Amino acid sequence: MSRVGVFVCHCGNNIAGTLNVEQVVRAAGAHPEVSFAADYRYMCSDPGQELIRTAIREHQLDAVVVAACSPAMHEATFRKACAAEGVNAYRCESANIREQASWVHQKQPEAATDKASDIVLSVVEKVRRNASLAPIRLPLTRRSLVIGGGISGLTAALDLADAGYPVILVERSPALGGKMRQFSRSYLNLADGEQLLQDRLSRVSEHVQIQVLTSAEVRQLSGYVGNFEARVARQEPEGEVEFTFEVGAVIVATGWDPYPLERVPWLGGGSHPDIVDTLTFERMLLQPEGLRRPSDGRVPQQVVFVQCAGSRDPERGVPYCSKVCCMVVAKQARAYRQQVPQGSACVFYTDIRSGGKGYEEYVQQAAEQYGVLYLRGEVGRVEAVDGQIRLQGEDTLSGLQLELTPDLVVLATPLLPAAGVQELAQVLRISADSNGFLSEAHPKLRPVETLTAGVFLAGCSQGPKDIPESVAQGGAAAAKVMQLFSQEMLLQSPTVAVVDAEICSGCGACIETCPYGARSLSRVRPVAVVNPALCQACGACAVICPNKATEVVNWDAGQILAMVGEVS
Amino acid sequence: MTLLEAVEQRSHQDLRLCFQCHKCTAGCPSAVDMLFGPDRVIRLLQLGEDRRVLGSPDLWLCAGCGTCGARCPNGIDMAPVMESLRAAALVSGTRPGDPGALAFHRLFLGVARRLGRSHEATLLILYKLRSGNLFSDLGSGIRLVLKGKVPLLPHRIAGWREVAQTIDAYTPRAGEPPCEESARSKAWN
Amino acid sequence: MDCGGAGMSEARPSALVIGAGIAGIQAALDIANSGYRAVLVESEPSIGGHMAQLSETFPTLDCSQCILTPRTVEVGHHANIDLRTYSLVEDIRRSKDGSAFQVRIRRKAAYVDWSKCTGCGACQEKCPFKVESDFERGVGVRKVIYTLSPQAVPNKPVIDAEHCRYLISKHEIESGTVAALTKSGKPAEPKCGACAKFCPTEAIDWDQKDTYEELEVGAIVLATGFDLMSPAQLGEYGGGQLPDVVDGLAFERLLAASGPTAGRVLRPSDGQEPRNVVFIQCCGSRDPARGQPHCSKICCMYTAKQAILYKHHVHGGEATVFYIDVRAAGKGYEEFLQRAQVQEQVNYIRGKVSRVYAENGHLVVKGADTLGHRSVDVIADMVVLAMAVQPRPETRRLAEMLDLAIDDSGFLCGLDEELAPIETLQSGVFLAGTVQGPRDIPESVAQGSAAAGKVIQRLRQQGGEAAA
Amino acid sequence: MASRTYAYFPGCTLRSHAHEYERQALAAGQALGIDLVELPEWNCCGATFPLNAENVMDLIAPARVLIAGGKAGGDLVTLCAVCFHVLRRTANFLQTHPFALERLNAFVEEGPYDGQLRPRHLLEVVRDDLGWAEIRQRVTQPQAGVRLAAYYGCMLLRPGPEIGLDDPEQPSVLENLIEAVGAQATSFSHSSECCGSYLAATQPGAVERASLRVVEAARAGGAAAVITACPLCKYNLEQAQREQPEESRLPVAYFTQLLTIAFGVDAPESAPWIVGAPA
Repeated sequence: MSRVGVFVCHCGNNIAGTLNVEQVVRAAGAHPEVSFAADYRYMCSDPGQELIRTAIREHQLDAVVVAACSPAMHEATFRKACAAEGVNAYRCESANIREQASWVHQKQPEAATDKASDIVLSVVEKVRRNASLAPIRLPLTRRSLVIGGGISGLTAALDLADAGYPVILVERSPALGGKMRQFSRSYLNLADGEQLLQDRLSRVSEHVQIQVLTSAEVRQLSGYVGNFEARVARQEPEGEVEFTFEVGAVIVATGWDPYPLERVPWLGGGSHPDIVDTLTFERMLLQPEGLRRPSDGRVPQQVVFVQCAGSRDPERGVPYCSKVCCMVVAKQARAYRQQVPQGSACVFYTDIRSGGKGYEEYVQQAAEQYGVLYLRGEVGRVEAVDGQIRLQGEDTLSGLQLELTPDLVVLATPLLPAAGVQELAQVLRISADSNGFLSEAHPKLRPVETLTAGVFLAGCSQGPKDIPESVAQGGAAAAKVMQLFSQEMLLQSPTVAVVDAEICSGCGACIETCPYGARSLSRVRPVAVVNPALCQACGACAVICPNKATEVVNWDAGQILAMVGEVS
Repeated sequence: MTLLEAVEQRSHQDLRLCFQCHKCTAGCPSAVDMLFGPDRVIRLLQLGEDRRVLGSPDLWLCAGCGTCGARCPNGIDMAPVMESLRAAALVSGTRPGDPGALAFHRLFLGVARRLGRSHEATLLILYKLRSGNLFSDLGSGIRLVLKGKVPLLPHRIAGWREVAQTIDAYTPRAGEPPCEESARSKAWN
Repeated sequence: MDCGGAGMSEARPSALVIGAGIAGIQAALDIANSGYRAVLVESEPSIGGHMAQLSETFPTLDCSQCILTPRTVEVGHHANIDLRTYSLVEDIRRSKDGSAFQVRIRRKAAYVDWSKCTGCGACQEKCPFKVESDFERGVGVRKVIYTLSPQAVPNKPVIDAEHCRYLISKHEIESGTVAALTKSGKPAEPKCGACAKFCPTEAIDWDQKDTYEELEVGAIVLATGFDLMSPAQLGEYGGGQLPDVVDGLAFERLLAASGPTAGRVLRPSDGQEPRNVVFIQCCGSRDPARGQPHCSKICCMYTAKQAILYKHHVHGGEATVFYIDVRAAGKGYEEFLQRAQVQEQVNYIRGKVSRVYAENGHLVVKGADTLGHRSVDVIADMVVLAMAVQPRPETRRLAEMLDLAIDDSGFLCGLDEELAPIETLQSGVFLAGTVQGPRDIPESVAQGSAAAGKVIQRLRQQGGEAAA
Repeated sequence: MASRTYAYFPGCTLRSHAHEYERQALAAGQALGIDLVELPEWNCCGATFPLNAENVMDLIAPARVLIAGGKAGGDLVTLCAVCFHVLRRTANFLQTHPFALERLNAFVEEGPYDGQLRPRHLLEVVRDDLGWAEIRQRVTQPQAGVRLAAYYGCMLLRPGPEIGLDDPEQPSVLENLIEAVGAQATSFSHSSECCGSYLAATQPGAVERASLRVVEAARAGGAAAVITACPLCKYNLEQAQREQPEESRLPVAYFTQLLTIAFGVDAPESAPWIVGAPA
């Protein structure tokens, strides 16, 4: 006989606004093994937790069900509260009556109440059969792998190395520095990208804790958080050489690649040498002899910049905003006016997105002090006719139709995810969004984590970003790794699959079916064994096993049948 | 010097700061009667469409109430801008968007001549001409002035000789480009 | 990652985190989870910052409280975090060798003994006086003894001395403004005291004074966040005069399930559901003449979100947004904006509003459409002003104390705003979140973590081993 | 009651169209112990502030008034909102542009002008030197139940930082004055919208539309009359209504009339808001 406590949360109006909380409490209280049932406005609040703890003491509870939100939210909160009163954390379960009852059945309060009662009672049936468990403790390797040697990867590597943790820095191209290396200058710093990176580059190359592999790619990643094994292939004159590293964490900072000019044909991309993208224009601004246009080496007297050249264009280009172009163009137009004071620069834009520190002021200066003319409107067409560029556009603010014959057109084309990042994502078992950028664990609160423990993101691999954001993300990813490495042992949930070696026939069906590679045949005898660090408790093995030799701890068949029995 | 630059210099307003938010036009009491509205006047100046600006009735519709300047996020007051544009329209000989306004100004000039240059009113009248504004307490137009019903002249006044002598030098002449007009000006410290 | 922290030791190296909004919380948690001690100071009675006021978050429309409370609860129970709420950093001095900081913290008198208080809430229930709540941005009230929200961490109330009947009359008697003896000759007693009468643990402490604490830390994270500019500064929109003209945070409270209207959008003047809401962007932002020169960065997205949520709350309601440029730069943001404009049919009008005034029980919004080249007068039931994000007043004081650079708007400057945005001119002092400039939640969180990384680096270099 | 003495600049309009304004102001001033001493020698203020001032000629008319005011000593007070606007802006300009002041002084005979005068409007004197409590004390005929619209127009308010008479977006001085004499200030959305100003001469149509919007907004607020401090505003608002039958026009009165009637100087039946107001 267990002594179960049931605690029903109102979640303000989220739950109590739809269903009858008292009725759920009464239904739970009627269960013979429920010794105590109560409700409260916010169970996750301090008084809510205190209510649980007091009830455990006063009613000698040995298991707890909190009927509230999804366990993804507050399971940890309630388990900690229980553990503080001596109830094993794994004898505390969340019954999700918010997402699964009140929110989805707002129009049927009575049915929602019945459903919530069923959910609570089925979880009571489960929890009274839950075993008391202790977390699995795993060792870890305090070395990390940083993929990508651009500004965010360099920052992450240096932060980790400065904290005393060794780093393997892998860069696909022959040199470190990433895209920033090609910049003529940044928004606020006058020096070119090469100079701006100099300090970081020399520190990385000299740092005793950093091993750099350029012209190298990550081919395979096996293992799990704290205990990965990475295979890295490096191109050398003699051919490909493969290295294997044991690392505890991975930071993906693969950055971005430019959009091919040929993919914006309506803007003349690829049709004329004087129609270039912003990255090319960066290099042109750095020419030692001064700015010259590619076709004939003359100094361009009229330069037209076209923003959103493929961005914010789901039909012809990409649906997303590339974020950096407004500032890149403002910077380039200013630089052009500085180099060619008699020349004219105009910018076609849809919205000027100068959201960043000092950015608004920077763009206003471009218009005011540098005389850059901003035209709000889309460019209909850019084409080369008899070697002359013709541009048709509109200034929607004045209603004027404009036909220009510029010397040079600079297209602010979209930022694309780095080539090959999809394949890398598969290797790392992380996901990417429909645009090919890597997915973070939560868009608000876990921006540099992925859903794969031990793998982190930084910079443009996750989406277009400017330099300060990329730097901050590099630092944040490094901090996450430091946090991981500061643990003496890794603690892992013990609710994983186990094998009853007496029954297992070693058929291997579960090994085939396990999506996490967590199962293998024992080297000692022909039975399946589970690597608990990899097991995600999905239960696929339990379903496939012909002998019912495998089960997930605290999710065994008896428990599930009891839960179903309670509901039906 | 472009018209934009000339106007900026004369009015001490930085028109290149305008990002076309339209707040001026949204609050302008005369905008309903205007062809463009203050924001597009700036836009057209930015784009070098000088003739369209100088020929528009908008210049003559600005009452100088300062609502735009009070609310503009970039601190641009259109009242002095419109005043510079009126002066520019007059001296450039552009056909004003409101011919009645020009006639009114000419008529006043005639009044001034008739009254005699040394007369104190000359200063006042020329002054009004230059500003392009008229004090309409004169009743519904010039008729009252001509009938002499409204005393334009102040009471008990001392000599204005030194004033009268200098008037000529500062009277705008038709056909003179506005930029030269302002080149003659001196920036106040 | 579960870090079953050991007991606290004073000798363990520690860091000071000033400001317990999401950036400060993230920094403190990352420091604490790496085994170092974090002293988290917050001037409000409880933690969470502005995120605790939000209804839902863009672009996923996650409930803000729901994703925030796991963090606040973790902070409240973390063995490595010393929480100092209702407290201010009074002074910071660097030690002679430069490696550490001497910090003086003042805890404001709360008139409640938190060690006795169980957070039962009886005092708040019994307190007979209500005042306008800053947390509810003027669209809701609170009692004079209050917590910011039912999920507050810590969930201990404070007494607002300025409005407390008992404290006011106690002060009057003590200062002699009121006779010490009553007409019947008895000593005069302060009035009310309902909270003390009903407190089951006798936690009300009328004689509580501000208390001071000195401590030494090895690093400092500044995360003092932002304020919204007051709508009263924009007289042309009737800010501060017209009750149905509110700022963005006030509208968040009206949308929030935990807000004063329990998530129903009701206009403040008469409690009616507004059928037509106008949102005005760049209120005080991008306005060097009368507001702030900078772009506040977050308004475009939260306005799109608020317009969507409003349309979800009020079926058939009309939402109109006046904007200059829509700045939807961030992952999934452009798509979210498209959703607002196309699927949710929010009217976007490019042009700024000149004036808002009341007429016949409605609000007249005098706007303009720069694309259609016409003036637009919208008759609205409610107007929401996206007021400028600006630094909090204490930021300047801290900057002076620590000799840090500030920009024209009053935000703190990074060592290099592009390449070293987290570090400052002072070694051991780091920035996180909106103290440096307007930014959204994921950016603030990333900065909080990055600042924590710098702190951990520094504490490790100083040779302090983290607790296991 | 202690008497206060101020130098007083009437301006042309008060000697033509708006002599009633002057009479009321002097009478109310007497009742309040305000002695307005007319400048011995004065000329027109120039009637517009030159927005593109390029030489001292443009400023000479108002500058002469300032010089005369300086000689008279003490504060210089005006009534006409236009004169006030021109004089205060000229004074500001000369104060902040020493070079212009120098040139001006080299030019005029009766100078020099020290650039320090700050011309004031009578409303400021009433509000700042006397205060509303004193006004309330003087009231013998409280205007209880009378609903009045406070109308500022442009000249008294804008440009806000230069004029500095009141908050340019949410002014209160006229409302306070209305309340001080016991009347009620109505909610008036157009209290600081422009009436069309001196465009009356060249753009009568535009002015009429602008002025009618102001009148209609005052009517919508339930006002029995519009209270103003500007002869030009009064003229425009009245002109705009001239086609309407006399009994349905909304009267426009100077704030000084409110004082003379409330103080019992003028007969109550002379008040346009009682005579002309709808019941």
